[in-house]
Amino acid sequence: MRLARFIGGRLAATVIVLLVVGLATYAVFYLLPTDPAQLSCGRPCTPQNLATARAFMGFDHPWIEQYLQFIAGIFTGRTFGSGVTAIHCPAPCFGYSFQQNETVLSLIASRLPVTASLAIGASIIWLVLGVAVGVLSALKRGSPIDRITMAGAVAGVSAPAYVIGLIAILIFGLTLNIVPDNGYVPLTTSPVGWLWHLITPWLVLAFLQAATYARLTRTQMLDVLGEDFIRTARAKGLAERNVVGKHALRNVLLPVVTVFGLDLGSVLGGAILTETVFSMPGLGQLLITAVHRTDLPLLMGCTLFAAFVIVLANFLVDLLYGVLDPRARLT
Amino acid sequence: NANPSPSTSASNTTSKPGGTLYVLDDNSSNHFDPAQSQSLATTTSGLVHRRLTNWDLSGPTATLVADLATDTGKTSDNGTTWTFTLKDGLAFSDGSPITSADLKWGIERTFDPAFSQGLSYHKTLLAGGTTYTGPFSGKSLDSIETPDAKTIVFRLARPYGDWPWIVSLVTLSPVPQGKGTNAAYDTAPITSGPYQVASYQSGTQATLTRNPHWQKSTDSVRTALPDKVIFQLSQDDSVISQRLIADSGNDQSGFGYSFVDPAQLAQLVNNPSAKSRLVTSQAGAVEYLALNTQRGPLANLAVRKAFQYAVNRASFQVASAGTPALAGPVASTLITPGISGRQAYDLYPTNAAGDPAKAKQLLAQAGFPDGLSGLTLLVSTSNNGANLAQAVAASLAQANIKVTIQPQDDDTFISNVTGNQGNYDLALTSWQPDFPSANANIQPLYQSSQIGNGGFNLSRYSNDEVDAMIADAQATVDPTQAGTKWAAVDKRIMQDAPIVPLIYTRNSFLHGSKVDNVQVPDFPAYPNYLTLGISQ
Amino acid sequence: MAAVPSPSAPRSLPAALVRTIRTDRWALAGAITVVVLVFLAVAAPLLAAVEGQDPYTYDLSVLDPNSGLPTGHLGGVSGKHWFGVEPLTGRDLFTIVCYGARTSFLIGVAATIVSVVVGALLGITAGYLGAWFDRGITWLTDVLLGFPYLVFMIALGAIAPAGIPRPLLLIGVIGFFGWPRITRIVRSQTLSLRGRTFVSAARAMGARPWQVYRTELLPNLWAPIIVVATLNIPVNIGFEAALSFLGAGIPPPTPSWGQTISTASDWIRTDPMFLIFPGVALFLATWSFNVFGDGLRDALDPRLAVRR
Amino acid sequence: MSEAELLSVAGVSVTFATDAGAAPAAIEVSYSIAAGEVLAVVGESGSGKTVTAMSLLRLLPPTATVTGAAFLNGTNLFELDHERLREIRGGRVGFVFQEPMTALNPVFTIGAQLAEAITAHRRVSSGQARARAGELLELVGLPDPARVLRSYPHELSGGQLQRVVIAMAVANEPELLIADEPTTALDVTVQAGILELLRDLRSRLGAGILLITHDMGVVADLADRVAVMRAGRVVEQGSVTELFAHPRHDYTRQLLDSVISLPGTVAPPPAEDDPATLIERGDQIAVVGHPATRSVRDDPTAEAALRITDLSVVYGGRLRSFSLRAVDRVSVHIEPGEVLGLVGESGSGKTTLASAIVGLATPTSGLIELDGADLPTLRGRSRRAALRRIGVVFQDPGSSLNPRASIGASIAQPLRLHSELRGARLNQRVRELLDSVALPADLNNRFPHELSGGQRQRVAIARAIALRPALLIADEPTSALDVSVQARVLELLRSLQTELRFACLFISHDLAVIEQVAGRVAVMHRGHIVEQGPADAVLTAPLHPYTHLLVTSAPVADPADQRRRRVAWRAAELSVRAGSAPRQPGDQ
Ligand SMILES: Nc1ncnc2c1ncn2[C@@H]1O[C@H](COP(=O)(O)OP(=O)(O)OP(=O)(O)O)[C@@H](O)[C@H]1O
Ligand SMILES: Nc1ncnc2c1ncn2[C@@H]1O[C@H](COP(=O)(O)OP(=O)(O)OP(=O)(O)O)[C@@H](O)[C@H]1O
Ligand SMILES: [Mg+2]
Ligand SMILES: [Mg+2]
Repeated sequence: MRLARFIGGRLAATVIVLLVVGLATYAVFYLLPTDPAQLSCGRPCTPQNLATARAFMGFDHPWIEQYLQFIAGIFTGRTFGSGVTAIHCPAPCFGYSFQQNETVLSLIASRLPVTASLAIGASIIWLVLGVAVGVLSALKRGSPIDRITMAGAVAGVSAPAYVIGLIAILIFGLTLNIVPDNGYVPLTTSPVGWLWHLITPWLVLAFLQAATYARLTRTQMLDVLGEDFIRTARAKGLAERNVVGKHALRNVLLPVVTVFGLDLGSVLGGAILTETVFSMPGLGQLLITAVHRTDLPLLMGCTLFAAFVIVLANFLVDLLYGVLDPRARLT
Repeated sequence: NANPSPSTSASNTTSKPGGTLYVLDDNSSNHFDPAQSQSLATTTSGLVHRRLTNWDLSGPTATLVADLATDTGKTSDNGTTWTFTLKDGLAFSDGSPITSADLKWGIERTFDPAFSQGLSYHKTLLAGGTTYTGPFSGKSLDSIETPDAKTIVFRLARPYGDWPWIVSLVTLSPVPQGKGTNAAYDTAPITSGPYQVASYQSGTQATLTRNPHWQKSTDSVRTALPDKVIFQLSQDDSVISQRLIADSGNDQSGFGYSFVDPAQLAQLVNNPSAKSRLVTSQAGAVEYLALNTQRGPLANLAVRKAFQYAVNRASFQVASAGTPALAGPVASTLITPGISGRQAYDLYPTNAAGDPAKAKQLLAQAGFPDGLSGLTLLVSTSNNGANLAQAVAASLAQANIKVTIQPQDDDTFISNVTGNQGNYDLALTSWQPDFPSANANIQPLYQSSQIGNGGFNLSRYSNDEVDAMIADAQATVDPTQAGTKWAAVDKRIMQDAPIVPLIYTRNSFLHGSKVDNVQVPDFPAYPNYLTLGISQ
Repeated sequence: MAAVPSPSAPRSLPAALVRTIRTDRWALAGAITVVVLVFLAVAAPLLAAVEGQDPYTYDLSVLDPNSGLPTGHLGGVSGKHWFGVEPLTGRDLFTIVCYGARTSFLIGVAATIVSVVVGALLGITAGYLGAWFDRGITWLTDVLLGFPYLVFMIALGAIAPAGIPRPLLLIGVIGFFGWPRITRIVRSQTLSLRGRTFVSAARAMGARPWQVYRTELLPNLWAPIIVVATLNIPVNIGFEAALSFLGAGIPPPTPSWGQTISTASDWIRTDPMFLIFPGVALFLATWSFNVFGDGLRDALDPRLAVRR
Repeated sequence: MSEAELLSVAGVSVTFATDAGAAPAAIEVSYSIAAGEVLAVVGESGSGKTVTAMSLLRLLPPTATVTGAAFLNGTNLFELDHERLREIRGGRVGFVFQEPMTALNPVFTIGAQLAEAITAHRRVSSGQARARAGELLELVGLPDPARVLRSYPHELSGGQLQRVVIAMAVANEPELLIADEPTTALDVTVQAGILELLRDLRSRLGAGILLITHDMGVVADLADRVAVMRAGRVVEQGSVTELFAHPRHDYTRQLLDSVISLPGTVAPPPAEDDPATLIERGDQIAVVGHPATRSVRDDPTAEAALRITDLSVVYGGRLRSFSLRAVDRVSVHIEPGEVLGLVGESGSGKTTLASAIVGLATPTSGLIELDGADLPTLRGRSRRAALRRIGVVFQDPGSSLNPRASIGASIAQPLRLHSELRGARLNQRVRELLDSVALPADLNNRFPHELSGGQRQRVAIARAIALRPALLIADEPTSALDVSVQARVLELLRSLQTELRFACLFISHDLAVIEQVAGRVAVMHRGHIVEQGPADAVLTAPLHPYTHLLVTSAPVADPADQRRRRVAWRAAELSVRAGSAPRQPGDQ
């Protein structure tokens, strides 16, 4: 059946995407002048130490070979070193971070909830907010509301995320003292605390992202509102709320959900700045650490995971097209 | 007292034991496995691990004191064989007694590639160390002898006067024999210090609680006042500062792990309360501009001398902390203040603002009447290096020396400057010695063996005479003798002007109102965790 | 009346531009702002000369000796320094902003153009042709979106041959990583257009694909394209700043808005003006492009073409 | 205005702001409808019928300025607040839009949109609403309502959509029904059914009906009074008999004169019930059995311009929905210079057949040969070359024009694509074309949405003939044209015909028009061609029952005569219905 084949094809493609991204990561990484072994060599670093460290971490093979080992590891698991001190990384092994002394998989698993909480919460806010504002300014085209929301949106995109976050902390966290100024509490430990810690990051992230949605919705809305079927909807005696909120909106959503897929995907891969400012131990921070400490295995893990989420999001969006607009059905 | 800084007043209020100390840390993880730790003897790891010797930072210069050992070590043969004896009544956090065998094991363990990230000065010094690969394969390192449970003897490959300093490094802490086989040890070590790791979530928080088996009586360096120490990990620098300035809730008994950056310092100027909780060292690591002595014009001594005058240290001070008072004094020596044996001198006297005219003139004499151009200046983007580099570049421009700045990600920078090509002209960086000896200040940076291969001889300075002097000084056991020798090396090197010393960087730290006795000595220019207290 | 489209041509972009300027006050304001900013950039040396400053020389005399902050109010705004000076260095902020405009405009706009052109073309093609081509493009976008560009940039900073001028490199790189997003947006819209009768009609008339793009699809895609394009500019400017922090950006001391802003971010408490001047400049740039984009969009939309 | 009046329109004027300045569309229009009365508004295409009607419910775009007053039971519609207006829209006043194909939201199913029309005015569960929607579809005579409810607009035929729109308008049994060209896309049998429905609405509920139409037959059939519009003004009003008998205004006269209709008498089909055989009479040939299960054979001559052999088009079903044979093993051909009229039931596959020829629907089997070359298999240059020689008028002119291209541009498009004409000479040609379809040159810069239905349709025609095609495919090209303009267009076609000798596939529901233009006629029913032969033969002496039904159902433009025909038709219709269980077009 058509749909099944479509999905199958996409999944296959996804796997290839991941393979390629992984390969790219390795390749790029070896373009860097940095030597990961150097960092776990200690100071002062004698050539012998360097050599042993390199061998132990498995960096002594050509990178393409290492990549293959990495792939193999996913299915067979891996062991680094030998004897009692050997480090085991059970299948599926996405590498082992020698600097964090933990398997990449467990690291990512431990950070995912944070980023997920952040991303999902924020994305809902920015979607609703953005679209609502967009619709509003479309209906009130040229009015002060339109101009103001536009200015707001522009501020959102052009303001440096870091500053917004800092200001938010200064105001809500330190001055008014109504929300915690940083950190993260797992939902399981305390739902209230979870919400409380996330509320500011959510709003900040949403503010930074909402612009695209507001502007896209607005412009598309203006297009659709002129269509004949809107007239029909009115002639049916539908309340304006339904005419706009249902008939028009549905015709606007295609590009909007597309952007949503892209943004959600990338934020789920790690909202670096927000996580840093609010010191939330999420994937973004993990990634940054990996980059700054040239922790290749961790880098691999983070990159692959991010890629996976993005591809997945895009895929779901593509499936959604058909639902939103039968003419755009891809299957 | 070393630092007449606001905090010393606080240090006088003798604070009682108890309370929880919060460390606001911008790192995302901590190493508690001694073998993997590179931290200073007096910071994080110092709270959980003890070594044979330790540092006393209360004086103007750091001095060596006994910790687990009864004394700071004896050598029978001018520094090749060193013998230490353990105190009585020492115990690990698991209750087992600390024996010389545990110490041996702990040190041997550092040779295993799985745990080789820590400081490794000892690996080349101990006889047979270069080929030894750790105890887990069953082999032991014969150059460490434990005639009895209390005595430990080290045989070195060559005479080395600073060995007592080496054994003060966190890496050489005891580990119960046979323990610490796997990575888990990093987050749940068996400790000898006053604290043990109660819980550790990477990226979030590490909690230290008291080690019931540690006895104050056996420990002269640690006051161990707080009941609990909590490291809040991966915090954002500016946020840390803002929290400490706000000084509310737990932050009152917290302090910032990392330097307060210029912007925040400026914020403190008219905030007396916060200002009173800022501690600034009197000196610190030397910030310097390395001149690649193997590149074009820079190979020419006269040119290098010209640099000494060209640089405007005043604007550098401002660029690094807004005011000289916070930035640190102008530097002229290689050995930093706070290290015994240092002799102050200045071979190239000039005022802080530099002397472009003289620089030009020197360049002209050196055969570059219309200055230099196209020099590359490497700098790490971390710790606003790029801005500092701009200050330097701007002042050099005054003397017709045109440089192009190449800011690089920290790792890239390190591997470029410590790599073998050395395709750069200038590099801007600073050096924090690993232990308070002139040796650690000079040898890693100027011995010809340290060029490339990950060595930190950034100016690629190679001078046999100097190498010889260094070897001789290292072999000297008597501290004062050694001191004078090192001072001589210092001067000798500066005659060749391989670097331009800029400032002895002062580090500033903020702390909450309840944190007592925050001392930031000249060396190491970090708060001494071991003596911090919380006022109830 | 130039505003009215020539008889047998679709409402063309140039015509629309003229019309926008004429009819839409706000769009006009936007256009003027753009012009002013561009003037700032182009005439930077001139303006600097007029003010008698340059963005490079340090001047400690205008700094407060016990904080490094600018002396005087509003970050040291004065006849000598119109926007005040930079803390810690005493460099003139006005000239920094002017010269910064050069870098940032060049990179922000040029990179945007690159990614919009590439993105729109591939997006339309993928959406319209569908089938294997669409699958190919989708796959490619997925790869690029998942690409570890953070490391890539560092690597770039470390190994980029000095031969290539940095701005060019940045435009290329930023533009390159920018297109997949635009492609996906344009594609999504094309997918629903593809099924419309007038597109089929064109096909039935024997129009080549590119003719369909030009006359049928593109005119109906301007609206979203304009939006994403205008919103892309500040993002790219910020991107440049991020890159320079990874060592892959425009090397200092060459000023750029992005870098100035990210430095100034730390000073938000102590010297807000340091952030506000370049910040407002960036805001204005974005804003102007957006309002102008809106005006353009309206001018291109026959249904709204006539103002009420 | 007297209290009896249900609706009274008092001096309504509508002016549009366009690029070229203000364009008056309706000027001082006044008419009124009493309860239970049908007012037919006829008149020139572009004369303001639709605009006036829309202004009543305030449905015009913001570029329109409306003056005057319109009273519904004494309340002025122009002064109502939004909530009250909302109640009236779709509740007390139903509206059937002229162009059904653009009137429905492409992203919602028919079911959803119908149900919504009900729930907007009644407190009913969504279940009940859907059930009611089903009934409504039955009411408007749509086969297999279940499928239609599930379908999206683009999956339905023009006539099916039109019936959906009608169902939507009558959903809440309105007091006033405004029906703008409600039957243009319907074959006469279905049309007759719809007219029945309207009549019932009037008699049962005493609803008033404002009927805008070009079909004088329909007027004669349904209307009590008639208003004639021209150039934005009402030029004449009167009772239907009155006006048909002695038209006063000469435009009215001209209108009535240009009315064409079939020759009166129709011979009944011969009784024959062996489905295996074909009945032949001269060139006329038909299948036996109703509903038919196969198509008649086709014996093309050598130099046929277009030859279609055993063509089938199957619309693949979406998830869980069955596939549908819209065209089932059909064979036809068209000689050069010949016009083949294609008539048949709404939804029988005419448009599908047409779109298969121009490659918009992919044939599942069969050949489509243009001068010997099989179109679907052609690629690239040769394909474009072939298409260059085909002109198409789509059934739905509205959506076949690029909303962002000016009329001029749309007409110029084929010329730009396939000719060297540019600049002034191009504009010149465009003007000629506009003129040839009786459109003023100043529409050149307008955009599609700024035109009337008929004007759009003529634009589509102009575009189709721009390149003097060798094959013209015209799908309902005159459905929205008033008889006088229609006459001109047919004249145009005929002249081009003689001049260029192009072949033409002429799809229409208006048998009279077919009779005028077509040499041969093919009759489609549920995906099959059930009969074909010389036009006059087929239309006067049909061989297939469906054809017969078709011919007898066609209304004539004479009130009295039409009343008689209606009675006859009812009888015939019943008999046929009895003969055929309602069955989905060729699903197997
Ligand atoms: N939105 C608009 N803007 C400008 N002019 C318009 C607009 N809509 C309609 N017109 C013009 O108003 C006039 C009346 O249009 P209307 O649709 O009422 O004609 P009509 O009588 O319905 O013709 P037809 O029988 O062809 O549908 C036409 O000349 C048309 O060009
Ligand atoms: N895209 C589609 N998907 C599924 N079914 C379709 C599609 N298009 C048309 N159909 C169905 O195919 C049948 C034939 O449609 P077609 O448009 O050819 O009818 P038609 O003869 O043109 O009718 P009308 O005279 O009303 O225009 C109809 O039942 C219609 O519902
Ligand atoms: Mg009309
Ligand atoms: Mg049709």
